[in-house]
Order: sequence, then C-alpha cells, then structure tokens
Amino acid sequence: MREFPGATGLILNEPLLWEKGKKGRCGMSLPRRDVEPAPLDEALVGEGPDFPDLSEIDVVRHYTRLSQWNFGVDSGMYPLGSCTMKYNPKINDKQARLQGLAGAHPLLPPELSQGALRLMFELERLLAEITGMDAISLQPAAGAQGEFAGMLIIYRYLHSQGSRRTKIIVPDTAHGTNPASAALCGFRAMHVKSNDEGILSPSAIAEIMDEDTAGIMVTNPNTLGLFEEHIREIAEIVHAKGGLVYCDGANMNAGMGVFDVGRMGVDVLHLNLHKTFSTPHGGGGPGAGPICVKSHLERFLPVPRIVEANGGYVLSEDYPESVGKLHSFYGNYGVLVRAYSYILSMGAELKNVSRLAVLNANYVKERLKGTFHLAYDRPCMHECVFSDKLQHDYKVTTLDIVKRLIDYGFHPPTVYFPLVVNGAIMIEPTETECKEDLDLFIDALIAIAKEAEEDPELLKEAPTRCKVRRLDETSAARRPCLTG
Amino acid sequence: MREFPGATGLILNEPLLWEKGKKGRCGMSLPRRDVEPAPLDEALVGEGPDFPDLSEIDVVRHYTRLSQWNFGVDSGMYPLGSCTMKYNPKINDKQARLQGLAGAHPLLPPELSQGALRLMFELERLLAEITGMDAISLQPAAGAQGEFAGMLIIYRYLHSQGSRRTKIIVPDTAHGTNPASAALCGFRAMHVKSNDEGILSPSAIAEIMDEDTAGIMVTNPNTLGLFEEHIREIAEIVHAKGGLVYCDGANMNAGMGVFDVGRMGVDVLHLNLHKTFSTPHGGGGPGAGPICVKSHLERFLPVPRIVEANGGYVLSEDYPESVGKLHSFYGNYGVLVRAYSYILSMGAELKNVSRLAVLNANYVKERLKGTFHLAYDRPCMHECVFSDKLQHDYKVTTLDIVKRLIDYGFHPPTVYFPLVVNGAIMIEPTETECKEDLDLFIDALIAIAKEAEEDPELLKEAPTRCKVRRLDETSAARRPCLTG
Amino acid sequence: MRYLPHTPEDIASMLEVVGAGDVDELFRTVPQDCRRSGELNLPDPLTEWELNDHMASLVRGMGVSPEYKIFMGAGSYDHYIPESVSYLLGRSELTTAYTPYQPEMSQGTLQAIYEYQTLVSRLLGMETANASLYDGGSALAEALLMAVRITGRKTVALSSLIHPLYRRVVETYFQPTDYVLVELPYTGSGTTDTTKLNELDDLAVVAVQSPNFFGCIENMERVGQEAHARGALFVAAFSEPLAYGLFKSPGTQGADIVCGEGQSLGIPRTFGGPGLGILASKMQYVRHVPGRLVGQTKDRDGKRGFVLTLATREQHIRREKATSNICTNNSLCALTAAMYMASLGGTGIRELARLNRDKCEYLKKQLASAGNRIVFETPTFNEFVMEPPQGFDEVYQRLLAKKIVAGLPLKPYYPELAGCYLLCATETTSKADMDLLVKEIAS
Amino acid sequence: MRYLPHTPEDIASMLEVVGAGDVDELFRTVPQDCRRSGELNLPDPLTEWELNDHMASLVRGMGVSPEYKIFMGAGSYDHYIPESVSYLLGRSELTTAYTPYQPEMSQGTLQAIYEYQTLVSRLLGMETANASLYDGGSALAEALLMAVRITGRKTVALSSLIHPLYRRVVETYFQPTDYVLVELPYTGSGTTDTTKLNELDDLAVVAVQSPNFFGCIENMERVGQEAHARGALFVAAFSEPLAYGLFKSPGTQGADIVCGEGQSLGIPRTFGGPGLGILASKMQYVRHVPGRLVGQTKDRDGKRGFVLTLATREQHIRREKATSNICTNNSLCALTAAMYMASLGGTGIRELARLNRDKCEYLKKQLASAGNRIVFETPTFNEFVMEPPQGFDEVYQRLLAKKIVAGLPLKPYYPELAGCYLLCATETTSKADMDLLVKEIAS
Ligand SMILES: Cc1ncc(COP(=O)(O)O)c(C=O)c1O
Ligand SMILES: Cc1ncc(COP(=O)(O)O)c(C=O)c1O
Repeated sequence: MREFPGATGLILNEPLLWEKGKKGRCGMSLPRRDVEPAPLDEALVGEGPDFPDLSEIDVVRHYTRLSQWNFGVDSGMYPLGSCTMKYNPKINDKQARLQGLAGAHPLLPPELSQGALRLMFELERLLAEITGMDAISLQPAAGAQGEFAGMLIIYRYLHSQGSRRTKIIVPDTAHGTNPASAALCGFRAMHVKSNDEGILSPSAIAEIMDEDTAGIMVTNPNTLGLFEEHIREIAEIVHAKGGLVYCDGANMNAGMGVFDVGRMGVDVLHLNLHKTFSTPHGGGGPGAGPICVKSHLERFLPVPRIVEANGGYVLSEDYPESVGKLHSFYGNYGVLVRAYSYILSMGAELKNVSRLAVLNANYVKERLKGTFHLAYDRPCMHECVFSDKLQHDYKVTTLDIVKRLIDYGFHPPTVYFPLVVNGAIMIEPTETECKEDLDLFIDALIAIAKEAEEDPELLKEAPTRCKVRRLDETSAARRPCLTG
Repeated sequence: MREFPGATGLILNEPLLWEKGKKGRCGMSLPRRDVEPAPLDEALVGEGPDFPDLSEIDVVRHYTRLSQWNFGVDSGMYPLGSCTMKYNPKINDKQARLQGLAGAHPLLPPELSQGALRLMFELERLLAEITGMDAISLQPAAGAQGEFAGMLIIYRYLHSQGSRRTKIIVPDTAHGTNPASAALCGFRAMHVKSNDEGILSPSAIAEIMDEDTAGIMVTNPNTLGLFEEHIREIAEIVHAKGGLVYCDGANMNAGMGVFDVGRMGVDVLHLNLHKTFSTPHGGGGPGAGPICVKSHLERFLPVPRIVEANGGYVLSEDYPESVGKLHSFYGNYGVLVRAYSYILSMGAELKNVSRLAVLNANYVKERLKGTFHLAYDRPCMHECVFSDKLQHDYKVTTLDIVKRLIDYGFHPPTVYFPLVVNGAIMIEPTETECKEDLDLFIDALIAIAKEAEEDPELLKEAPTRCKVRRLDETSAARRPCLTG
Repeated sequence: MRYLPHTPEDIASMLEVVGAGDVDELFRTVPQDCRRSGELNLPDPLTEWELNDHMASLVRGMGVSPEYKIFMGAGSYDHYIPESVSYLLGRSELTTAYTPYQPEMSQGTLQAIYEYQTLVSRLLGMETANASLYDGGSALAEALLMAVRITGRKTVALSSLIHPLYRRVVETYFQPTDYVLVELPYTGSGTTDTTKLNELDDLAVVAVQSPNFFGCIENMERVGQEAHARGALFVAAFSEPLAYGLFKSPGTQGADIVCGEGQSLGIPRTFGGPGLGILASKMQYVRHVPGRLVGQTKDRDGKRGFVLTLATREQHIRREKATSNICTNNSLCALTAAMYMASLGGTGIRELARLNRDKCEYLKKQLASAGNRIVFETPTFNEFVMEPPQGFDEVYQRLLAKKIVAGLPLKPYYPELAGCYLLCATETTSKADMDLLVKEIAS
Repeated sequence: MRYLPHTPEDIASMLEVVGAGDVDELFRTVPQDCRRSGELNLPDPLTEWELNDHMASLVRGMGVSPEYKIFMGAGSYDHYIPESVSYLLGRSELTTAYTPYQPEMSQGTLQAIYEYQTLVSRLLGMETANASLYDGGSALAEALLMAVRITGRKTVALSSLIHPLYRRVVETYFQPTDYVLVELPYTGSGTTDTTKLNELDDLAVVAVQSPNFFGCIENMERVGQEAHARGALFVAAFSEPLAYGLFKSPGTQGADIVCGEGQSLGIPRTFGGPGLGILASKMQYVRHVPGRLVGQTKDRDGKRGFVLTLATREQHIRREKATSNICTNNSLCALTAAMYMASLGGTGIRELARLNRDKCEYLKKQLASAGNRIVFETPTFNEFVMEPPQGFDEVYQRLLAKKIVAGLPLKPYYPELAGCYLLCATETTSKADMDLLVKEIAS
C-alpha cells in the first residue's frame, strides 16, 4: 500500500511584513514622471500610511514562504463537506487573465464590451439548461448574497401580491447563511426538524406553513448529503398557502444532468460557481452565487440584465419591479469567466461529474461505516456525514480525529456541521479524487480510529507535523489582536 | 534578533510517477481529430512507451509536492559560491513567454523574425559595452560551451598563424570546466599554482609559457574571489610568446562598470548570463555562455552571426574562418531574452550591482573571519573563501558545517572548491541580499561554529529538518539505479 | 476527460463495495418527477485548444488598453500591477485553499490576511479591518447596517456624491428594512452639502465619500464633527484608496467606520469584479463588524500563530442573529491588495499617489486651457468633472472610433450634469496620451 | 532600484564593519589599467512598464501562430502545451534552484530528473539516460565522442539525413580531433545508403536519424546490424521523439546510444532554444556517459532519496579527464519534458503520435493530388519532402505575404534538392489550414 502523504520537512520561518524592510526600499517599479509636480494644498496632505519598505525579493520570499504553510486542493485531498473542493483547472485561470477581459472597464460603452457581455449572456443560458430554471442573474458575489437576492425576490413577489409576510421556514439542517440571509430580508426563521431519515417530512411543513409565512428555504441535496425526496409535495404545501420555495443549490454538484430543479417545484435557486463549477476558492473567496428563477419571478431579478438587442448584447435597467442592484457592477466577473470556461470544457460530461461525485461519496460512506458512526445510513448524494459517537468511549472527539488527519496529510472534512448531528464529520470527496487517493484517505481514518482506541493521546496532541500546534482560539477571542 | 528561517512543517510524501495512475487516464487535452486515420505499415509500429496514465490533478499535485521539497533563491539565501544566485526578476520570465518570441520558429525567413534578431543584435552590443570587448557570439549554451568556443577560437587563430600548439596554462584555482574544455579542444592543461596571495605571479607564468603553449585560461576575479592583479603583465608574457589569453568571466558580477576586460589584455572572454545577468538557474540550467573577443579574433566567432543589412537584421554564414556552429540554432534564446530584459531594466545601475555584490562579500568576510579560517585575508571581490581549519580540532568538517546550515534554513555555500583550499567554504552572497538577511546568515554560521565546539554531534547528524537525512552517495555510485 | 480520473474498472470495483449494480442506482432516492426528462443539451465539450480559440475570438473587439486609451475611472481604476504580484498569485497553496477553518494547515492564508488587515488599517488610519467583503457597494451597505445596529437609530444620511452605484446597492440592502435613507445634496464646489442634517432626527449615521464621485476631496473632519455633534456615527467611503497615500486618511479625520472598494490596490478591472470590499472600524465597534476577522494567538508551545476569531458574530455560529450573512468573501483579492501594498511600501505609495495626482492635474490644466470648463474647483485626486463645449456628444463618438474613451458621461447618474464628463488619469496615463486627448477634443 | 535592497545607512554601517571609507576602496586590488575609463554607456534603465512596451513593439511583426500558418518543422515543432504544465513551471522552488549539489534540500529537482531519465529511457527503449544536454546538435556530438571513447576507434560514419545543423555542430566538436567524419549518402527512397560502410576501416560508430531529416522512417534495425557486424556502435539520433509514441523505438532496434532534441516534448520553440539535449545509453556504457546522472539511494534512516551520482565522470572531479566539459545543462527543459510526458501518459502519447502522423498523411495526399511531387516514398511521421511545379518560389513569397509559411526550402541544405520543400503538420495543424495551403499553392 502507498504511504500516507503526511510528512515533515524543511519549511521556512517568516516574520510579519513590518518586521522586515528598511525605509527607502521599494518592491515595485515606479513609473517615470512625465509631468511637472502640481501645486498642492498642504492642509489636505496626510502622513501617508506607515507601510514597511521592502525590495522585490523580500516580497517574493515572504509570500513564497507563507504559501508553503498552506494546504490547498493542489496539495492534496480536501474533502471539506458542503464546499465541493474539486480540482480547479489551470486553463480556466488563463482565460480570466486575457487582457480583453482582465483589462475591461465595467462602464465601457456596449459596443466596446460585446465579448464580455456575450459571455454573461451565454453563461446564463448554460446555467438555465443545467438547472432547469428559466431566468438567471449572475450578479450575486457569493452564495450568501444569492440567498439574500432570493429572499428579496420572494419579498418583492409577495408585495406584488399585496401580501406582507414575516416568517420563513428554515430546516435545522440549513447552512448558517440561510437564516442569516432571511433575517437580512426581515423574515423570522421558523425552524423545522428533519425527520429520522434526515429529510423533511411534508407533515412537518404543513404544520407550520401559514399565510404569514413567506415560504421555505430548502437545501437540496441537504447538508446531510441526502436528497429531499418530498420536495415536490412540500412545494405544493407551501404554494398552496401562497408561499414560495427557495432552494439552496450549493450542493448542485450532486445532480447535474439528473436533477431538474424547475420540476421540483422550486421557485428560486442559487448556485455556487466556486463549488460546482470548479473556480478556485482563493483561501475564502471570491466566489459567485448566481440566482435562478422560474419565469413568473423573472421580472424581479437584479438589474442590470444582459439582453440581446439587434444582434448584440446590452445591459438593461428597464425592469421596474427588479429588486435592484446587489453589486457595484455585475458581480465577480472573473469567477464567471472560469465557470463558463469549465462548462464549455465539460459539456454534457457534467452529468458524469455528478455521477462520479456521488459514487465517490457512497464509496467513502460504505467503507467507513462501522468505523465511524454513520448519522443516516441511506444512499447519499455528493457527501456523507459521520460522527464521533463510536469514539466517545475513548474520550476522543471529532476535533481530535480530524486534527490527527492533518498529520496523515489530508485536509479535514467539515466538522460540527450540520448541527443536527452531534460531532458531525461531513465528507465530500468530489469527483476529481481517484480511487487510490480515496482508499488512502479511508485507510488513514481507519488507522486513526484504531489509534483512538489504543493511544488516544496521539489524537489529543495532533497535529504535530504543522508549523504550529493547536492554537488557542479562546484567548484569541477574549483579547482580540487583529492588527500589528 | 529575528529567528533563523529553518523550521519544520507539514510537507507531503509523493510516490514516483509510475507508482501512480491507471491505464486509460490522461492529463492532457487531446485535440479533436479532423482527419481520417491513414493506413499504416504495422511492421513499423512499436509498442509505445510504458508511461503511467495520470489525470491532470495527479500531475499538478505531483509537481506541487515535489517543488516543496526543493529550495530556490525564492525560498531564501542561496550563497553558492561561483554561481551568483541572485534574485531572478519575474518580469524577465514574462518577456520570454511573449508569443512573438516563445512561438518563433528558428528558421523563419528573416523578414518574419526581425524582432528576434534585433534583440540578439542589441544584446551583443550591450555585452560589448559592459565587458569592453569588441565582438560577441551569443551561441554558447552555457559557460562550458563558451570556454570550448574560446578554445576553438584560439586553436583556429594559431592555425591561421601557421602554428600548432599542444598545451595551455590552467591555474590551480580554475573551475573544472576549464581544463575539460581545453582537453575537448586537444590542449594539454599545464597547471600553475597561484602564489601565497591567492593570485597568479607573472614569474610563474613566464616559467612555463613557451612556443608550444597556446595561451592561458585565467578566471578573473578568480575562484578565490580575488582579482588577478597581474593580469596585464601575464597577458604580455603570453602574447610575447605568441599565445592568447582566455578569461573565464563567470565572475563578472564583481566588476560591471569597473572592469575593462579588453584593457586587461584578454583576447577571449566568456560570460555566464545565468549568473551575472540574473536568469533563473532552472535547477541546473538552461544557461547561456556568450563568447566575447577582441576585434582581431572576430572572424573566428561561431556562425551564424547577426548582421545589420539595409535597415534590418540577417543571419550571416559568410565567415569562412569561423569555428562553425556550436548549437543547432542560435543558442538558448529564451535565456538571452531574460538577460536582455534585465540589462535594459538596470542600465548603468549595473555598476551598483557589482559594487554592492562586492560590499556584501566583504561584509561577510569581515564578520566571519576569526570564526572560520579565511583562506586569504585580502580584500575580496564578489565572494570569499573560508575553510574548516579552525574546526578540525573538533573533528568537524566543512560538510558537517554546511549540512547544519541547512537546518538553519539557508542553502549552503559552494564547498571543497576551489581545490587549492582544503575544505573550502566559498560564499557568494550577491547584491540582492539585504543586510538583515546577511546578518542572519552570518549569525547562523557563528552559532554553528559554537555548536561545533560544544556539541559536534548536532553537525554530524545534520540535516535533520529536511524530508530526507544525509544520503548514501557511495552505494548510489557503486550500484547505480538511474531509472525506475 | 482529464478532470475525471475514474476508469471503468475503478467504477466497477467501487460499485461492488457500494453494493450497487450501476451508478444510476445511487440516485434511487431522487424521485422521477424531480429529474430532467432528457440529457443535458449543452454544446460539445471543447478541447483546451478549442477553448483557447473560442475565448480569443470572444474577446476580440473588447475596448481595452493598450489598444484603447481609456480616460475613465468612476470606481474602476487602471493601475500598474507588478509581475511579481501576478506571479505570487499563482501559488496554488493559497489560491486553491478555502476559508482557513483549520488554522494549523492554513497559516499562510491567515498570516497574509492578518497582514492585510493591518496594512489596510494603516492606510485608512483605523484601528482594525475585516478580512474583506465583496465590493465597495456591499461594504457600504454593511457599514451602514452596522452603524444602525450600533446606534439603534433609524435615519441614514448619505452623500449624493458617494458612488451612485454603491448607493444603488445600499437601497437594495435597505429596502426590506424600515430604516430611512436620506440623500445629502452637493454644493456648487463639488462637495457634500450637510445643511440638511439639521432637519433629520433619529440620525444614526452620516456617510460621505472622499475623494467623492467627482474626484473632489471632502472635508471629512467637518462632516465627522457634524455627525458626532448629533450623536451619529461618521462613515467614510472611498472608491480610490490610493488617494490616502497622499491625502489625509479617514481615520485621522474622525471616521468611525471606513468602507469602500479596494480594486485599485493591484487588482485587475475584470469588467468590475472581483474587486475588494474593504471595511475598517474603530476597535470599540469590532463586535459589530461583519465578516471574517483574523487574530493573532499562540499555539500549545507558545509559538505565534493566527486564527479566525470573534466567530460568534458570524452566520455559522449566530445564524439569524449574525452581524451579516456573508460567508465566502473576497479573500484572494485581499491577499492581492496586501501583496501590492507590500510591494509599494510607504515610500512607494506616497510617490505613486503624488504622480497620479500630478498627472490628473496636468490633464485638467490642458483641458481647461483648451476651452473645457472644469466644473468644480475643489481639489481632486485622479478624477475630475469637465464640461466640454456644446455638441461634444459627436466628438465623444468620433473619439471612440479612434479608440479613445473620453471619460464617463455623467447624465445617466446626475441628469443635472448632462453634458458633463468624469475624466480620470492615473500613473498609467502617459503625457503623450493626454496631449492626444486634448488635441482630439479641440480639433 | 527594486532589485537592490541597500539603503545608504546599510552601506554606511557595512563599510564601517569592513573598515573601508567608501565602496570604491573595496576595488583597490583592481589596477587602474584594468578599469574602464568612463562610466557604462548604456540606455537609461527602463521601468517595468516601459520594458513591457518596448518588448511588445519589439515582437510586433514576428511571424508566429496563430496569426501565421507555419508548415515548417525541421527540428523545431509546434505542439500544444497544456496550461497545467506552464503553470507548474512557475513553481519557483524548482526554477530558481541550481544544480542539486545539496541533495537533502533538492529532492524535488532530483526525483523529477530521476523520473525524467526513466520516462525518456522508456520512450527511447533504452536502459538509461542522462539528466540532459544542451540540444540535439551537441547531444549528437557528445554521443559520437562517447562512441569513439568506448571503441577506441577513429572513424565516424554519419548519415547525410541527420539534421544538417546537428552535423554542423558535430563538425565543430570534431575539428580539433584527429577522428574521421564520413558522410553516408541517401537513396532515392529517402533513407540512408550504408553501402559506403564497406570502404571504411577503424569504424567506431554509425549514426542515423529516424525519422530522418526528410521525415522518413529509417530501417534502424538493419543499420544497427551493419554497425555491429563491423564492431562499431550504432548511434540513433532524432529530432522528433514524439514519433516513438507510434513507431518502433531506437532501443528496440539495437541502438547502443540514442541522442537527439527533446523540444517537441512540451517545450516552446523560442527561436530555437532552450531545447533539450537527450542522451540515452545501454547501461554497460554508463560510465562513459557525459553530463549529470541522478540515481536512487537511501538516507541514514533507510528512506528512499535521490542524488547526483557517478560524478567521477564529470569535470568538477575529473577535470581534463572528464567524459565531457558540460556543467550547467538544460535541467528545466528536462523537467518540462517530464511534466509533458506525465500529462500525456502512455495512452495519450500513442493517440497524439497517431494524430500527428494522420494529419501529415492528409496533407501529403492533398498536396500530391494537387500536382505536387512527393519526393520520397518511404513512410514518414509528421514531415515530408515535396517538389512543387516549376516557379514555386514566387508562390512561396506570395504565401508569406498571406501569412503562410509553406515549409522549408531544402536548397541551402541539399543543393541537389533545389526546388524541394520540407513540410510539416502536427496536431496543431488544422484540416482547414491544410486545405487552405493546398488551395493557395494550386491557385
Ligand atoms: C449549503 C450551503 N449554502 C450556502 C453557502 C454559502 O455560500 P457562500 O459561502 O458562497 O456565501 C454554503 C457555503 O459555505 C453552503 O455550503
Ligand atoms: C568559474 C566558473 N567557470 C565556468 C563555469 C561553467 O559554467 P556553466 O556551468 O554555465 O557551464 C562555472 C559555473 O559553474 C564557474 O563557476
């Protein structure tokens, strides 16, 4: 069997930027001055920021060293549940660097930005085909903003129906951004428990859905990696009471080419291009959270919208009922370029992407169940959720388990989420991991479970291979030191 | 004081390429086939190579992990004597990637390659100005090939004088490529000792220079980092006997804007663009070793030569006395582009480059002498040479010292070269290291000297921080395993 | 497909372990009526080489420099980006990681963002900054919501010289709330007219942008005093932070919260995004700050390290009670800005800011002497409003044909300024190009 | 200057330590008469931005794809290079390191080169390969010198269908020796005529290239037998290693040493360099191999690791007795080739080689049916020689104006083939472009 990736080796300490440098150095080539200095009212002049002065090599070494303290998808398996950490093809980054796009001013006259607009127009159509929804706005800068946009659309729709509603149904499995986005839109989140199969039962929804409830936010597949089988019936219940159905589509990597979100009764859906469509996560962003609606809600989509006009494309503000603008310009365009380039590279192969993502997740689930407690023993979609239940006897927690996984050379899964599973360990392998690497990862977790029985200290002390050991988060929060 | 860079952290094991993969995978996008398969004589068809089949992510992770086991100038200080490991500006790499150059076929008709030719023409002129020599060929692919070209030029020149000579003078401080290049040209290397000041004394040369000696190969500054003060007198002696003077200019980083190699009496000089002119060393190459001559030798330079012709540039073969071609085309063009871009970025600032390179070397020399035995206590040029003499009492060798330096997070200096200094430690900081980093490096060596006294085992065991510990080179050579 | 490693044998052996006959079986929990009827109707997959050709043809005709001379800023600025920064952004341990939930293996991202927070705070003269928001528009909206939370008041006074598109975003964020947005008009000299403040009660915050949308330097100190005199917070916004390399920073002028767009700090324009939403605040309000914060701490051995902190403000802990719904932010853009600021340094940013200003003053002077009216006399940074002689619209179109974009027509944003244009010059604008513009406009 | 970190204070304090009044003093060992009289007379330093402009204008007018359609190979081939490979070559721990003299901190380079040696050996069907030489020309020269060393004989027989420029380099390397270079003519079918071998004595080596300069597949097995029958070594050369993805490799045909140019393995053309000098050999001759070799070994804990080995062959140990004077080689190009071969894989290289061949056959067929003579009937890989109808010179010039380079005129290299052209098609040559060429030639 292949050895586990985790190892220790030479890395390099590196001070903070301002612990380096000397006044008078500069790491950037300053342009030649071809104009005279203009008179300047000294009263307006400030000190200028106290930045360290570094030479170019200082900057290059600083970030080269920092990068080596980090672990990315290019370093190894990164099965962070709910985040779809798949391989980010380099060719997509290259497209985003094209001067014709990277150099484009957002307020160029349309005749000078046809290519940029066409890309947006086509991407909207491609996403519509993939989701089964009718109309799309690419403007939301991330999933959470997509949710907010969705809430606003529902809010506006209800207004247009002359109805003001104060509540919205949010299942206990929902991602934290769901209730937060609802709250941002003034809706009170009504929590509903998922049933003992880990999904929503229509009866539970019927119980709380009323005329003061704007609708439901459902994540499908949900954060347990399970398909909400009753989604249609639930949608009917909600619709019957005049509400709308919002679907959090962050987990769309499970169903491309299979799901038809439109047919599920969903009115509004958001996607995470930085998950399903392989754009790099950038250490926390930028992402893109396009919002997709059925035709009856199209008129509420954010403006400007890209429309075809005599053979070309223009941006139109002419949607009086629109929820308005969410982004200063048109969203995280550079992310859109990468997603577009990914979709054009895959075409109908996207169905295989989802099929293999689901196969990988089920494979991990089957091989690890027994070793770890499987929260819901049912066929999963793109991810599966375990817990530390079986390890309690050894006083070992989920945190200990995943910190130990770091020493084995893997990025930990998502932990302690979803909240409905105590000590959740949420594994999303994605389709880009090959069987050999999955096996290595699984064997590592099995070895750790054994260690938990035989030598729990190994887990408590982990990680030992990183530049730093476990960090004191409590005192970090008690006496925040946020700048140097 | 700042902490030393050396630290240990998480790195990742990675198997050999063929220990990964599965038949049928492919990490490259294969072009669409737009023509029919043509009939093929099966008798000609082979098995095809037994390469592993990998997906793109496998390849990306493989080399990302391997890169983290390596140390480059971007990682930290790399004071490898005689190699001029200065910072390699990223902007120069960008120029070499320009499609107009990277995509250029070398046999394009001249009207389609004017830009590429102009760059070569201008680079020759720039190097002539910097060295004080008259004519230049950029063709040699590295310093050693430059030396060989130089030897050939001397060989041809002597022939043209109707003289056949069998010997050439090579000082004991010379780099190994010098005698090897001389031998390749059929010259027997006559070794001459440098005097107790570490340089050549005219008398020593006068003693062995005779009519059967083609000339001398002198490195200036020499590999002890010392300027050959008697170079002119030596040149006169050699010339008086009808010989020629070859100068190994690998150490030109010491004298830009100061030296006039032409005035030194040198007839032929080679440069190392990958040293003095900041092109990345690439883990061992490619480099470029342009050859520079005084006008009386111009007719012997390699062909083709770039010449101006009615407002443009053409490649001319019309040099009947030329030594011929050394490279399939025109040399390592991509390296030339980087050096050209570097010189244009620096201009006359190149003088400061050398001044600061020399300042850095002298600073290291002064601060370390006493701690380590300084082979020749004289003002040095771009590098200084110590030895392990003072550490002998503790049974600690140069190898132990520099292996320990690895644990401190620095690349070791050149060791056991030049041969005239037993256990040589040859330090070339280069001008791109700032004082703070020099101090850190110096303090590390001082700390190691202390460890040598107090706890020599620390040195014998070193390095301990790398992925591997000291490797068994003996058995590697006894039972060579060169392929897997 | 090079992104999909599974061989038929892999799939077969995995299905065996899973105990399924084929992959479809794994989807048995998906009801038929939730599935699409047909296969995906998408264009044939492009090879890497076809994709390159496709994209090359797609961008043909885009109006970008160097082919086009673009004298337009208005919230998206053309600044030189060092190749060293572009190179470093290729370090995929940084780009292909996600939010640093596991600090031990994310110290690169964490230290870099901690440094970003510090540099940005120093640039803005503030005590702390968050790890980034989406862009200038949402940063302003979040800053205002934050101010309302802090003060518990309802009235928000916004300068009409804050970037019009940022204000549009604010309207969107505020529409489902019962807070009142009031717009402050501008004076003939191109700065915010605050007299209206006297008519407002329950005032939570006064927000002004400086340099404002017209490029004019606002008297932030005065605005701050007026806000504070009314028990309100002072929020300072910006679209061109480079200005603070030369001009007084909002923090030194009494701002309580500073927010804006950081695109000009080394981030390419990319048709408007991703940019960088910057939000900085006084330390006393830190627990009201939206988004991620990186803090310094120690590991078990007392070694310095960095972690995400004060997470109790955030959605994944606080859910509906969070200070914001933001999760994924624009971290890589923050990293870019940090690399850029580190490359420039204090000395460099001073010189660069000065050069931007001088270039712009040169353009202003030349245009003025060529008979164009400079509409506002208040000092500006690298943008200003000009009113050309009548009938400039045709000239503007003619210049487009000559690959010159002569600024942004203000009419759509300020109808009363029909016929006026917002022009911009940065260090990338050569004297030659400016002279060309002046000549072309004159002719 | 951004590359020079020294501040005036740094210099002052360092001078103090050194005990010098100023930096000039440090040069006191340099006699006046060895110094230049004046300052460097060089153009003013360019800023990064001026440099970009300068280079952009410099390359304007270069005849490169996609603007130009270039049907020329002749030792420099246009193949697609995956963006993933270009990206990985940006990993500066690999690019900014030097020769791995310190194996413990160079395992990345060492394992990668060990893998390169392995993949290249497998591609060529040989037992071992070195860590790279400069290029195809010097690799051939080194291979022949090696053969002479091994056999102790003096006569070297070279096929006239080895790349003419490689042979020029061989002549250069051999001129100071007393070895005899003999050229083997070629037959009417475009392969090497070896009958002349019978006239030669003291034969050290027979060298043939396949595919040869005309693109024709040589009968290497026969040549090998003839060489061995005479107690000589058989050296197989190449300029297009991709051919061995489809055709028999030299190793399987009895080659003792294989050498050539690896540019087509993922390395851009870059006006002819840097390329990759490949040299592979039978294990029995390994101690005669020039250049670096990486070998596998163990560390003190028995862990697998890699080192430079058999260094006693090399100049830094053996000096004048070394197997070669080479020191710096083309390591990064070897790394590139390894990345490329790893990306392609065995399945991929087979398919790609087949596609190259099929494209070329298509072009050959079309040109033939358009009335151009295909000069040699021997099977070819991705190049072939054609003789167009009289007066093609003007057509060739006309096509240049239309941005089509219709192959390489052979006259300068083979005067007897005046009027003949060497054409090339690879996977990057689209059917549409080939049809265009045929049409244009016909018209
Ligand atoms: C299920 C789910 N919904 C919503 C989100 C929020 O998306 P974003 O982080 O892009 O705002 C996430 C991602 O963290 C998620 O996993
Ligand atoms: C003094 C000296 N001469 C010659 C050489 C040989 O140059 P190259 O390695 O480029 O062939 C070197 C570099 O190793 C050197 O240091």
